[in-house]
Amino acid sequence: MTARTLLGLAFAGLVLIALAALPFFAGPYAVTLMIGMTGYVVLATAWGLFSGPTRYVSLATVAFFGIGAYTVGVLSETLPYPLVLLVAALIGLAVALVVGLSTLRLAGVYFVIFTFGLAELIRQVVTWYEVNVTGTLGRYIFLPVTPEGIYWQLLALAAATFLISWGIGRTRWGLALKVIGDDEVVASHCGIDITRLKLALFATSAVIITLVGAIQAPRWTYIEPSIVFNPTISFLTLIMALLGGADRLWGPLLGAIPLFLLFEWLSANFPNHYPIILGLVFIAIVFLLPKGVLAALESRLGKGGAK
Amino acid sequence: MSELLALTGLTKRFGGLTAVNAVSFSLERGEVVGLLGPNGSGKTTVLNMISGFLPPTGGRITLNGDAISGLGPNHIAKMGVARTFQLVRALPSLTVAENVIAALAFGRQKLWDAVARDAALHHLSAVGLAGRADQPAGSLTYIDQKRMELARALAAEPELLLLDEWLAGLNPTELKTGIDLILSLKDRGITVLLVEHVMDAIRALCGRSIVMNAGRKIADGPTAETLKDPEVVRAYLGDGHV
Amino acid sequence: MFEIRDLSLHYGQHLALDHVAATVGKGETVVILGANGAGKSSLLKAAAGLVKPDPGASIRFAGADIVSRPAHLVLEAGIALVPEGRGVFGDLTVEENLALGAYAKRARAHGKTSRDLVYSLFPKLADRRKQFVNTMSGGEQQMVAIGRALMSKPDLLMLDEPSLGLAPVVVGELFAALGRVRESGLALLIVEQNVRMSLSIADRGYLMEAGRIVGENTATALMNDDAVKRAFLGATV
Amino acid sequence: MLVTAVLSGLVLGGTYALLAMGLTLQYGIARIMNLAYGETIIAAAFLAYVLFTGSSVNPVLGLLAAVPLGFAFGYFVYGLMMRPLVRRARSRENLEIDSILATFGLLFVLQGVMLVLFGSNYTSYSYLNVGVNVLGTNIAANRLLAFLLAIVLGGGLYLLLTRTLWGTALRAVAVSPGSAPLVGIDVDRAARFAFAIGGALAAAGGVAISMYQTFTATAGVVFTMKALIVVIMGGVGNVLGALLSGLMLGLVETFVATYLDPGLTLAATYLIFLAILLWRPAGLFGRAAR
Amino acid sequence: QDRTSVKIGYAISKTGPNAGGAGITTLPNYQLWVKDVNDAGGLELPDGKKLPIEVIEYDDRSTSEELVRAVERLATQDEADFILAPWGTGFNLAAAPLFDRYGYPQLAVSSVTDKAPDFVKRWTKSFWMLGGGHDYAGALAGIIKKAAADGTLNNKVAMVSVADGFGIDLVTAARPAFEAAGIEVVYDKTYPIGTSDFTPMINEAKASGADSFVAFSYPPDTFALTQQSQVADFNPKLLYLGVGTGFPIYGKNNGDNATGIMSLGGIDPANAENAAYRKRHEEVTGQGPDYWGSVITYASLQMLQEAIKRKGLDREAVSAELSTGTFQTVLGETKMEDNQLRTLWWTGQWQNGQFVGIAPADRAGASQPILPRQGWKK
Ligand SMILES: Nc1ncnc2c1ncn2[C@@H]1O[C@H](COP(=O)(O)OP(=O)(O)OP(=O)(O)O)[C@@H](O)[C@H]1O
Ligand SMILES: Nc1ncnc2c1ncn2[C@@H]1O[C@H](COP(=O)(O)OP(=O)(O)OP(=O)(O)O)[C@@H](O)[C@H]1O
Ligand SMILES: [Mg+2]
Ligand SMILES: [Mg+2]
Repeated sequence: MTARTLLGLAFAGLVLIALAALPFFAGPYAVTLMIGMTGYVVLATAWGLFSGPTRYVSLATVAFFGIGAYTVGVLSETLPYPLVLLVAALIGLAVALVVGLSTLRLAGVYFVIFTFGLAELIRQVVTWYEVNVTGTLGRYIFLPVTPEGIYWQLLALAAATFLISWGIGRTRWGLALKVIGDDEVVASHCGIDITRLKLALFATSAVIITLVGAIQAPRWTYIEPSIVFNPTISFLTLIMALLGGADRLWGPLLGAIPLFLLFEWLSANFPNHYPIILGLVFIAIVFLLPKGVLAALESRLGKGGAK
Repeated sequence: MSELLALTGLTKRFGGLTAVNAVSFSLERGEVVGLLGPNGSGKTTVLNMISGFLPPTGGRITLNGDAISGLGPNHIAKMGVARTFQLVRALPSLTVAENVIAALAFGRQKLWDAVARDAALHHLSAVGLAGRADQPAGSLTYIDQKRMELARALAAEPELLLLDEWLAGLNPTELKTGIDLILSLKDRGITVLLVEHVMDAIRALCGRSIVMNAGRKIADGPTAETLKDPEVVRAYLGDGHV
Repeated sequence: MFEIRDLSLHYGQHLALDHVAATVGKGETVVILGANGAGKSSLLKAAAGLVKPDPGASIRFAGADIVSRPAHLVLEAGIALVPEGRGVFGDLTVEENLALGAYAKRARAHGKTSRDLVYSLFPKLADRRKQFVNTMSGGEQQMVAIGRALMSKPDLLMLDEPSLGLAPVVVGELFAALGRVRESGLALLIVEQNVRMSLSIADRGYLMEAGRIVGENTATALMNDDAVKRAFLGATV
Repeated sequence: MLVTAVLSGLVLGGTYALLAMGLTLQYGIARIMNLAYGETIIAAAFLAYVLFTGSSVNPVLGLLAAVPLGFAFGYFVYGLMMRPLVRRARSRENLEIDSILATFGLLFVLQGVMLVLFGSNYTSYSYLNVGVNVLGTNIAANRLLAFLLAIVLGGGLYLLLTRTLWGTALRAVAVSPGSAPLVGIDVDRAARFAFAIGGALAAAGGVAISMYQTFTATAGVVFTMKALIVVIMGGVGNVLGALLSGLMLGLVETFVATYLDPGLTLAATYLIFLAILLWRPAGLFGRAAR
Repeated sequence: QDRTSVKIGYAISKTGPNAGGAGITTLPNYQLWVKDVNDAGGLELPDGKKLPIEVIEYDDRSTSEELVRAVERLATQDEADFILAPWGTGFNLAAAPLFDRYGYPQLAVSSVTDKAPDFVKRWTKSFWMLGGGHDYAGALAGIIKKAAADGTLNNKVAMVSVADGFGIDLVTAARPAFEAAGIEVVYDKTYPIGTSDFTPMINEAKASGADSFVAFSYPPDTFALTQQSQVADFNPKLLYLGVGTGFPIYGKNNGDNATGIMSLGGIDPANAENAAYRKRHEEVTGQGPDYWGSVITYASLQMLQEAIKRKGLDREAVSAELSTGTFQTVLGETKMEDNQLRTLWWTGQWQNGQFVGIAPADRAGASQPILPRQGWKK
C-alpha cells in the first residue's frame, strides 16, 4: 500500500467518524435526512457495484430491498435483531444466487425487464402467500430501534460497501469486470470465469441491498407488499447511479446525494408542481452533464490541472 | 515431437446446416499449420470449437491428451489455448495496455500490478505497438487492433495459438513483418493453427496445411503438395492461381 | 467527374487527412495505395459523407458540391461505399440486404435487374438468399456488402479493402467481376492491399502517406515503380 | 366455460398488445427507451374523456383526433429531445442510458401537467359498455373494439414492416443504424417516424382503454411496465411478437383466473414472462427485427 | 411571543399510486377546511383571538420513507403547531410513532383497522375514526342474514377481495361474520391490485348460485366490476362493492343503474348540515365529497378546530379534549369512544341518487335497505 492510499484511507476514516458524530450535533430532522440519503447512497453504490462495470442494468433492487424489509417484518418478534439481519442477508443471498444463475443468458434490455418482472413476481408471491397461508397482509414492526441506531447501521453498511467496491476496483477482479462489460467473449477467452464472477458480484450487491431494506424497515412500523416492493425504489436507485456515473467508485454517491437533496427540496417547496419541475430539472441535467456528474466534475478538475 | 491437439470426427450443425462435418486432424507440438478453404467452409467454426466458443455437435477434441470439447473458453484458455478473432474484438473502453493485462491477469501466470504492466509493455512492443500502451483501444486502426489482439493472445503464454486471418489486410511490407513475427513464435515453441487466405503467407509459414471445403476436410499434407491437389485448386485457389 | 480538393480531417487533435486532392474520371478505375494508418479509409469515409471534414474542403461530384451532404444524400448522388468491416445488416437476410441496396430513389426502378446482376456475380448469395447475414462466413458477408452497394446503381463505387478475407478463388472472381462492372461505365475508387490485383484492373493510382497524397501515376507506371514495388508489391516472400 | 375463457382472454390480451406495439417501435427502431410511454397513453385517455364528457364526441371519433396528435407529439418529442441525444451518443448503450434518464424526466413533466390539469382523481366514463354476443359469450363492445384495433393495427404494421421496402428500411435502422446511410436511408428521419408512429399507437391504445378502464394522472408507469413486459416477451422491435405475446398474456391471465385462482394472475404473468426469457433469452421472436 | 398565524402541516400522497385515494377523501377536505377557517377570520383561541392558518404541505409521493421524513420535518424543522394525518392505513401507522414522539394528536381518518384499540394504548394521542373490518363485515352479514330470513335472498354469498391491506382486512373479518350469521360463502377469491379484467370472477360468481355478490375492492376495481357485471348480465340481488361506490363520479357514471348498490359508509339524507357541507365542498373544490371518509375527515378537522378553541395551542391539552370532549360537527354531535369514532355508517346504499346509510339500522337517520336491487337497465 502506498502512502497515498493510506492517506486516503485515513481521510475516509475521519469523514466517517464525523458523519457518525452527526446526531450529537444536529437535530432529529438531520438524522432523518441522513437516513434517507445514506440509504440511497448505499443502494446506488451497491447497484453500481454490479451494474456499473458489467453494464447489466438491474431493476431487481426493490426485490432485495423488500425481502430485507419483509424478513424483519416476519421475524422481528421471534428472533433477536442481529439474527434477524443475518437471516435477511442469507435469504437475500439465496435469492440472488438463484436469480443470478437464471439471468446468465440474458443481455441488454432483456435483462433489465427480466429483473423488473422478477421483483414483481416476488411481490406477487409474497402477497399470495400472506393472503392464502397466513391470512393477513400487513405486518407490524415494533422494534426498539432509534433513528440514530438506523442511521449508524446504514453508515456502517455504506462504509463496508465503499470498502468492497474500492477493493474490487484495485484487484484484477475490477479489470475482469470491465472486460466483461466490454465483451464477454473476449473475457472468457482471457480465462475469466464470467459466470462465477458475475454471480459473486450480483450476490454481494444483492446482500447489501437486502440489508438496506432490513435496516430501514423498522422506521415504518407497518409494512405490506405495496409499500416495501414499491418499484420506485428500483428506478430511483438506477437513475441516481447512472446520473452520477455507475462505473466509478464515487459515481453513485455523486448521483444519489444531489438528487436526493433535489427531491427533498422540490417536494418541500413545490408540493404542487413538484413533478413538472423535477422533470424539467432532470432533462436539463441529462443535456448539461452528458457523461454523469462525476465525469463532469473530473473534466472540470482536469482542466484545473489536478486529476 | 509429440501430439498437442487432436480432433476426431468433429461436427457442428447450425439448424439444418452442417458447418463442420466429421473433421479429424492432429497437430504436433511446435508445428505451424495452415487451415485453408473457401469462404464458409467451416474454418472459423473449427477454431471456435477448439477455443470453446462453440460447443461441438459431435466429435472430440483433445489437448495434450485431455478432452477439452465442451469445456468453456475460460477453462480452455487456462489450458494453454489462445486466439485472435476474424473480426477483431478489442475492448474499446479499456486502454491498449489493459487489453493485454486482462489476459495476463487471468491467464496461466496470473500477473498483476507492476509486473503485469511490464509484461504487457513487452508484449506490445513485440507486435509493434510500443508507446501506444495508454491509448484507448478504440482509437487504434483496424490493423493496430489486430496487433493488439495478438499481443493479448501471446500474453496468455499459450501452447497453442489460433490465428483467424490475422494477416489479412496487411500490405506486403507489413505482411513481411507479420510473417517474421509468427516465425518467431514458432521458434519459441508455440504451436500455431493459422486460418489465412493470403497464399504467400501460407507458403512462407506453414510446412503443412489442411484444406476444408463445405465443412469437410479435403486435403491434409505438406503445403506444396496440398496446394497442387486438383480438388483444392478447383474449390479454393481457382484456375488462375498456380 | 469526381474531384476532391483541400480535404483535411481531424479526429480530435489527430490530423488524419492533410489537404488531400484527388480525382476520378468518368468510368475510370483508381486505386489508393498506402501503409496502414495512412488515411485511406478516412478519405473514403469523408467522400461518402460518413465523417465531416474540416471546413474549407471541396468534394465535387457530377458538377455538384457534395461536401456538406449527409451520407444518405451522397449515396443518392451516385457514390456508394463498401466500408471496412462491411457494414451489412446482420439481422436481416441476404435478400433484404440486397433489396435495401436499391433503397435510394435513383435505384428503385432497377431493383430486379441489379439483383440478377449481383446473383450472377455471386451465385452463392442466390443460394443463401434467406439466410441471416450475421450467420454467414466472413467472405460471404463481404459478397453481400459489395452486392448491396452495386444494387444502388452508383456512378462511383468506392471499395475499402474488398478482398479482405476472401478465398483466392473468390478474389479472382471478384476482380474479374469488378473488371466487368467497370466495363459498364462505372467509376471505381479502390483501397486495396492486394496491390497486384487492383493495379491490374486500374487506370491510375495514388500513393498516400501520413494523411497526404505523395504520388500519383498511371497503373502501369506504378506497377513498374521501384519504390512501389518495394513497399507494396514485395517480391520479398 | 372454455370458449368464454378463450374469448375473454383474447380480448384482454388485445388490450395488452395494443398498448405494447407503439413501444416496440419506439424502442426497437428509434432505439429510444421511452419511460414516458405510459404518460402518452394516459394523456390520450384524458383527451378521449374530455371529448366525450365535455363535447360528447364519441371515443371512436376521438381516435381521429388522438392518433394524429399522438403522432405529432412523438414527432415533436423526438425532434426536440431525442435527436440531440442520438447525435451525441457514442454507442447504443450510451443512448439507452441517456434516453432512460431523459424520458424519466419527461415522464414527470407530463404527469405533472396532467395532475395540474385533471387532478389526481380516478377518472372513468362509460362508452359502448354493452355485451356483444360472440359464440355464445357476452363480450363488452368496447373491449372488442380495442381487440379489433389491435389486430388491425398489428397486422397492418407487420405487413408494412416486412412487405414494403420502407418497412425493411425501418428494420435496417433498427439493426444497424450505422450502416443504414450506406444504402441511402435517412436514419434520423426513419427513427423520427418510427417514434412518431409509436406515439400514434400509444394514443390509439389510450383512447381504447379509456372506454373501459379507470385511470389516473399518475397511472402511466403501470402501462409502461406492462407494455415493456409484452415488448420484451415478443422480442424487441417485433410487432408480430408484441401482438402474439400480448394475446398470450391475456389468455394466461384469464385461464389462471378461471381455473386456478384469480390471486395468481399477475404471478402467472410474470412467471410466464420469466420462463419465456429463460427459454429464449431474446424473446419469443427475438432474432430479427420484424 | 406574538403569533400571527397557526402553522398546520400535512404530508399527503399527491403523486404515486395513493394519490387517487388521497385526492378524493383527504386533500380536498384539508383545503376546504383551511379555507372555511381562514374565511371566518382564522382559528379561534380560548381568548377569542383569531389566528389565520398557515399551511405547510408536502407530497409523500406514496412512499413510507418520504412520509416519515416529511412528518419529521413538519415536527422539527417547520415546528408546525398541528399536523394532519396522512392518507391510508399503512401510512397512518408509519407516521404514528412520530406523532407520538413529538406529542402531536393524530386524527387518523382514512385507515380501517381492527387493531385500533391496541394502537390507542401504544400511541395515546392517536385517534382512529373509520372503524375496523369487523364492523363493516358484521353489518353486512346482518343485512344479508335478515334478508335471507325474509326470503328476499338465498343465504349464499360470492365474494372477491383485493389482495391488499384493505381487502384482506375486510375479507378475513367477513368470513367468520358470515359463518356466524349462517351464510354460506360459495365463492371466495382474492385478486391482485391492478387487475383490470374481472370477467372470469364474474362468470364464476354468476354460476355459483349466490344471490349476493360482495367485493372488497379498490376504486378502479369497483368501477370495472360495475361495468363488467352489466356486460355479463350479472344481476345479483344484493351487490356490494368496495371503496369507490361512494365516489360522486360513481353516481354520475352509472346514473340510475347505481340504485341499490351497497358499499361502506353512507350519509343521513336528512342531515341538513351534512347536505350543506356537501354543497360547499363541491363549490369550493370543484368536486363532490365521497360518501364515506370525506365527511368524517371534515368532521375530524372541526373537532380539532373546536378543541383548539377550547384549549388553545397546547397539544397535550388539545389531545385530552379530543379524547373526552363532545363536538358539534357536520356529522351532528360527535364524540370519541376510547379515542375511536364509533358512530359510523357501516353499510350504505344508493337510493334516489344519494348514497345513504342503512346500517346500523338503529342509528338515527338510517334508511331502509332496498332488496332485491333492480336489474341493470340498458
Ligand atoms: N474514429 C477515430 N478516432 C480517432 N482516430 C482515428 C479514428 N479513425 C481513424 N483514426 C486515425 O486516423 C488515421 C488514419 O486512419 P485510416 O483508418 O483512415 O487509415 P487507413 O489508411 O485506412 O489504414 P488501414 O490500412 O489500417 O485501414 C490513423 O492514424 C487512425 O489511428
Ligand atoms: N451462428 C451460426 N448460425 C448459423 N450458421 C452459421 C453460424 N456460424 C457460422 N455459420 C455458417 O457456417 C458456415 C461456416 O462458417 P465459418 O465462419 O466457419 O466459415 P469460414 O470457413 O471461417 O469462412 P471465411 O473464410 O469466409 O471466414 C457458413 O456457411 C456460415 O454461414
Ligand atoms: Mg472465417
Ligand atoms: Mg483502412
